[in-house]
Amino acid sequence: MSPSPTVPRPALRHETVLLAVVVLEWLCFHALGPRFGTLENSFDLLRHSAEIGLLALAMTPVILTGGIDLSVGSLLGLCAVLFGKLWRDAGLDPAAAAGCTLVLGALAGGLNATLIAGLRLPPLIVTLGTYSLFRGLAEAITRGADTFTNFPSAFLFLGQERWLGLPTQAWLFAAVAIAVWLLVHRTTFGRACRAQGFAPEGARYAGLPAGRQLAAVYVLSGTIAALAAVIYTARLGQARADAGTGYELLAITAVVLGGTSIFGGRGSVHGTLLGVAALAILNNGLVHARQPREVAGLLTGALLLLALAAGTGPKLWAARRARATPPPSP
Amino acid sequence: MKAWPRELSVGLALAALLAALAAFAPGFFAPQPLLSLAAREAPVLLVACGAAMVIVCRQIDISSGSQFAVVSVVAGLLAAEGWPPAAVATAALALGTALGALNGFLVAGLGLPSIVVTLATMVTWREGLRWWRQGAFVNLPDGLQWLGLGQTAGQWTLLATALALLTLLALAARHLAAGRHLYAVGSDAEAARLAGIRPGAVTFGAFTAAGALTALAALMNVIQSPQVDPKSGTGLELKAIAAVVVGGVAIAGGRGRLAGVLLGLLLLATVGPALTHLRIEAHWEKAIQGAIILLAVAAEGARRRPA
Amino acid sequence: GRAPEAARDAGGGGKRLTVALLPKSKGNAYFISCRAGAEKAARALGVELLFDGPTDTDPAKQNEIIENWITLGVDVIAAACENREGISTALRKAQARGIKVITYDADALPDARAFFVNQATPEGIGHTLMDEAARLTNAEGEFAVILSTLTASNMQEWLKHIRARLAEKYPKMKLVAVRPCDDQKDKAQAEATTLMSAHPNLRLLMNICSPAVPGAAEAVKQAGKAGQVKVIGLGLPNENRRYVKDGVTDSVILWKTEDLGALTVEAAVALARGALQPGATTFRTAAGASYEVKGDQILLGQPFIFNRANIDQFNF
Amino acid sequence: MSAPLLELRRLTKSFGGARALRGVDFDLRAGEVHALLGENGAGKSTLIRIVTGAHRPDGGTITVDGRPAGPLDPRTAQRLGIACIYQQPALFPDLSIAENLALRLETGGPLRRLDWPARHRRATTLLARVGAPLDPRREVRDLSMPEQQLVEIACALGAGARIVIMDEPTAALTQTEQTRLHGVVRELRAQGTGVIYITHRLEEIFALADRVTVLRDGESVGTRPAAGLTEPELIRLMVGREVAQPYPPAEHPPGDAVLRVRGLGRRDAGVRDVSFDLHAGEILGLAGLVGAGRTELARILFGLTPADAGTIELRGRIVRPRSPREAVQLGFAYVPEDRRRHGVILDLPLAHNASLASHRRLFPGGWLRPAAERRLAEDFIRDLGIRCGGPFAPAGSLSGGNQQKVALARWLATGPQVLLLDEPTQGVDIGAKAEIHRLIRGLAGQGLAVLLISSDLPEVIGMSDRIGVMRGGTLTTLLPGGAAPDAVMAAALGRATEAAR
Ligand SMILES: Nc1ncnc2c1ncn2[C@@H]1O[C@H](COP(=O)(O)OP(=O)(O)OP(=O)(O)O)[C@@H](O)[C@H]1O
Ligand SMILES: Nc1ncnc2c1ncn2[C@@H]1O[C@H](COP(=O)(O)OP(=O)(O)OP(=O)(O)O)[C@@H](O)[C@H]1O
Ligand SMILES: [Mg+2]
Ligand SMILES: [Mg+2]
Repeated sequence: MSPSPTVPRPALRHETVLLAVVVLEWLCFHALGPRFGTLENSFDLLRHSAEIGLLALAMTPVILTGGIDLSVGSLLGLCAVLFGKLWRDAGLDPAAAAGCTLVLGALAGGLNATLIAGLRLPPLIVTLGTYSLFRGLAEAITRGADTFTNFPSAFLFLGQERWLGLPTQAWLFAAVAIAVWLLVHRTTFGRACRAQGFAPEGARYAGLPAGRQLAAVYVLSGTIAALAAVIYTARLGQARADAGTGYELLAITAVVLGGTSIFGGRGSVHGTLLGVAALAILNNGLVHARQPREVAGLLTGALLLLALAAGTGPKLWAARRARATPPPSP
Repeated sequence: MKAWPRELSVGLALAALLAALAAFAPGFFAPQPLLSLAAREAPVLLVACGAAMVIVCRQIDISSGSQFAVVSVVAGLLAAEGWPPAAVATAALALGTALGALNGFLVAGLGLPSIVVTLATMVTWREGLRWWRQGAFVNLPDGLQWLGLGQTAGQWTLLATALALLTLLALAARHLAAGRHLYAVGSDAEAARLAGIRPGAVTFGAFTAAGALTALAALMNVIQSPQVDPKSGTGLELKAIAAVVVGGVAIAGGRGRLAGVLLGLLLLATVGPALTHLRIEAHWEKAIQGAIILLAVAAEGARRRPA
Repeated sequence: GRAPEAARDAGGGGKRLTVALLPKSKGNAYFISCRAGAEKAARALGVELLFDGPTDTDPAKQNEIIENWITLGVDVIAAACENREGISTALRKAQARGIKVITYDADALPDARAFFVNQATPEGIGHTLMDEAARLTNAEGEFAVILSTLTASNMQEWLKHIRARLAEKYPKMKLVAVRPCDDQKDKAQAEATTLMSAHPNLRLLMNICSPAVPGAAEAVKQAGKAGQVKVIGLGLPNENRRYVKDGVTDSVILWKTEDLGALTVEAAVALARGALQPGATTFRTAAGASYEVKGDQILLGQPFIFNRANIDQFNF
Repeated sequence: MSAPLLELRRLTKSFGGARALRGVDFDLRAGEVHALLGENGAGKSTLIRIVTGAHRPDGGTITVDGRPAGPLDPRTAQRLGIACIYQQPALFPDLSIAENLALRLETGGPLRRLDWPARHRRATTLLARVGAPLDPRREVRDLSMPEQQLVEIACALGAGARIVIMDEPTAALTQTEQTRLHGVVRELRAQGTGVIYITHRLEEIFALADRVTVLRDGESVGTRPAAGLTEPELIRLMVGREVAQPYPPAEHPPGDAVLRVRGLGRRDAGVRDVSFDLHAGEILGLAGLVGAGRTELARILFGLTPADAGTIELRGRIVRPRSPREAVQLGFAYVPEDRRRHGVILDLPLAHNASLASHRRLFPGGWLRPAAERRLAEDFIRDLGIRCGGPFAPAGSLSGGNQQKVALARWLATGPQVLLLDEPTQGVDIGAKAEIHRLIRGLAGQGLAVLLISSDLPEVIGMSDRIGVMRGGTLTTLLPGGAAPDAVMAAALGRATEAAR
């Protein structure tokens, strides 16, 4: 899958473990909920995971560079509101408004990029600041109260209907997923992201355009968050300042569940996609199994630990065994 | 001065905020409300100290808010069962320590990444609590509030306890071998191992201590009111981590001071009330808070000489 | 007879119905109390009750759950809508699949449901709160509002009516601040403390989300301003009992939440079994209680005002 | 004779499938310097890391003072009086020098109180003993590679250990520090300490060692007394064959000036007023003491710390590289001296490391071409004799010398105009060194201009067409190639000599 193994994993590859988990989940819920395996439900799954999935995709290159973007959820809210404003108050048609929103999302990502790549401030603090700032701007623009609704059905098609048999947004999601996968796994850009994540100084000494690279990653993240905002608006048929609250954490959860190292360098886009799938199936399947929502939270925690432990466990066990061999004594 | 870079810019931001308050809303400095606010932030300071220890050792703990809620509710239920305060406190501290130790075991013992472990324990405790309690408040028996000390004395006690602990921890971080081991492990775990330090033990210790501090913080919060809200502590981990990183502790470990954490928390805890005092409408608040965080760190970034 | 689809296909002829009840968020005492009533009613009626919702208020999550229920094939959905327009899309889809839909607590768009179980109109709540505030302050002086979050739609709705009533009837009163408490009692307490010190002439704190009422009361008590700063709000008796008795909190306004839950389930089942038809003017529950139906709204009755005199009669 | 201080029997160790040690015997007596030699990847560092408890052996026995030592871990090893200077400094970058020393030297429970003034005093004393006039308050992250090396040496001295292990302590040191270190080692020997000394500079062995053990492919080829060994003999033991004359001669006379540097300086890096010309096909050696500013000069040229004075003229055009990326685009290449932090990315596979600086050339349009990358890596593995587990082994799993070859390979792949080499052969074994020398000479023959910074005096003298000597941040003297070592040393120390004029 990935072009070449970054590091040979002694035990099972994390993605393999995760794939098994996803299949297992599917079988489990299929047994528990008669309607779980229906096509219709699969479409629901796709539709519901598009936004978080997009944010997780955007987050993957960011984390690969050793950074983090806590502002994506807030930016989704801000972009949803801006989209609403552009459409309703500035009178743009939805397509033009969506285009402008993407540009604004890129600009917002650019703010992160400037502070992180330009001033070399730690991503965690910067995006903690913009996490608050973007949500705050969304609230300030709407005074907290304004809601944008009554979008034309041509626009709602994007979020609620099907195109060529699949939910419309699934096509967009797939396109972004493929693009990000190619970017991360098949281009020098992705390679440079990893280099940067492993050793920022080392990447600079190698003459890589480290600053521009870092900036690009955050701008990309902003743009994808804006796209997620447009899809979110189309799915719900409304835009409000609280859109996407807490989504950054869900996206990060999917990414780390997908095996990307929070310290940078290690990870894969298909891992992230599997992480998104594992969480989405869990959330959806539990409704079909008629379990309360809290159980989804509990199981998410368990899943995180199990998936990771399954990767590390055998390695650890081997290490234990090695230590247990008789000590070198005469 | 090179020795206090980030702390200095945060200190300046705080000073500017306080100056604005002195000029436009001197009412902010009225002693009683200020004491109440300070007492409410005292538990946060302890959680932030724990977060700082964990971060200095190049790990992260985002489960502290959930731990806080679990300990609060359990302490409340025990007190409602009629346990004496000392027993409640002991049990709560033991529980918090155990929760921290569990994180520590998963991170140091099994070698799992701390962000994943604490993300998992965060959702597990939070959702487990919701499942178990279904959001019901716990009503505490009379006499537990302020431990019977009376309000003002109680608030001063809390504040003094938090500051004393901060001072002790800051001194320990500088003058005890164990404190320096935290920095050593955070700076380079392999070098630490070669120097005869056990990185696993140190990491485990940091998480355990953070758990104990969170439990103490939860207790300090519980005795401030006659009811326990099972939602308490929501978002606390983010506030604590924000205070720590704004206060100049490097997220990559090995660097930073608790004095900076205090400054960071003071800045973050002052902004909200300050905006109310300055009559700024609530829907501007998050934007302004974000801008202040960004300014405080950007000032530092712009000043720093390029490496 | 566990399969809900069979139940619906059979037209509800004695099979076990599945009613899905959607709160705005779980772990909120208000909805927990609704659920208690709903469960009693469901047991009495012999239907299966699914109670699920987002852990924290999140309109997108509500839609997801409804869509999952559609696929799952429940018979009736009863939703408390965090977001009127957003959720209506999903509810219409449910209706299109033959699932009956009613709303309770907070309505969706009228075409997205058959009935709305109305515990009190936003207007009624806004006016009752404002009138009560005016009564306590002799209709003059400053007051402040603490709400859950700025973006919650019911908060904004109520606030709108509070403001309208204020402008219309009480010129000498002034709303000086609106602060969110994120549905946390501790945060509400801190906000109330700050509000009192920032606005020394504050006469009253109006708390329109349930955790804020005890939070504000505790703050007033600690500031030693009991009686001087009045506390009112929307809340539950048990959480406020001690402050009401101490005279810190003056009045807490609420409907009987258990009844709301029960009535919702009763109406849902009646709708599914065809006992409740559009155009009805009264609705008689299986237990024998009778409620007024006005257009497509089933009215629970007037909100209650809990105060020192009557609070001991209630336990929820 | 009493029992040896340290005795290793049949030590084995493998990493994954790769066998690093295959049953090595070794012993160390009190009061001797025992040199451990071998090619890159022969297993020297692995052996000593077992002795210090950093690695656990797969098999074999360790005896200290005639008593079997159980499984060693770093703490036990310390208690047994074993101290070590690792090949790759095991320091804490965020902590001060004083604290780095203290953490390695102090013993006691975690709850003891620290005596900071005493820590500083001790650090000052130790640093003075190794001749490193550093402020103990400085953070290690700000130190240059050789300075870190000196701190490591101070660590090993301060431990008062009975067994001191030095893994290539002089790799980044110049003659002066080397001489001083030798003094210290002799002092230790006189006190009855046993010293294990690893180096690739053969002249050190004849100056210092009492006995020599040679490892080849994880096996001991034998232990000999140093006296009576000759250099060719030693090389044959290590490499198993003759190594050709180490310094290849220039084939063509240098061409036109490619690089003209005038009055170049940067105040906060301590470099000032450096002027020189570098010609096509020329190798200009740079000699100097630690801290003379050679590395800083290279960093300026490579855009890592842009100059604040003077000009750089590249092929007649004034250039001002402000970042390595710009410098690379202009045609500079820089092999840095700190290979672990800057030279290679330890977590990336060898092949990715090798291609990292030539993305534009190798991967037109930005699309990776795994086949081309693999070919590049395989070529270098063959040409430089890199011992590794294949082109996709992580660079961090290679031995120190092999990592250095990867760092070099990365820049050789870029096809630069000006090649800046900072200690290019540090830690590289004698056979590979000759190969690298031949390569550098070959590149110069193709018209490349090479600036060769090296602390290995014979190397500078042997390889360079001209030799520049830096002192106090500026280029003080230019000597012809093949100048006498004494003349270079004198210029570096600032003593006037006849030869310099
Ligand atoms: N952590 C590791 N993982 C995998 N292989 C390793 C590791 N450490 C060392 N090796 C392998 O073990 C062998 C011996 O390495 P070692 O570092 O002992 O060589 P060395 O003799 O010190 O070489 P040099 O002179 O280059 O320092 C090498 O082939 C190396 O690739
Ligand atoms: N004036 C100065 N101010 C600040 N730092 C300085 C100054 N002079 C030198 N240094 C620092 O001293 C260290 C040694 O300098 P540098 O590495 O350039 O010497 P060098 O000649 O390359 O030494 P070596 O021969 O070991 O390579 C560097 O870290 C450099 O930043
Ligand atoms: Mg070695
Ligand atoms: Mg140098």
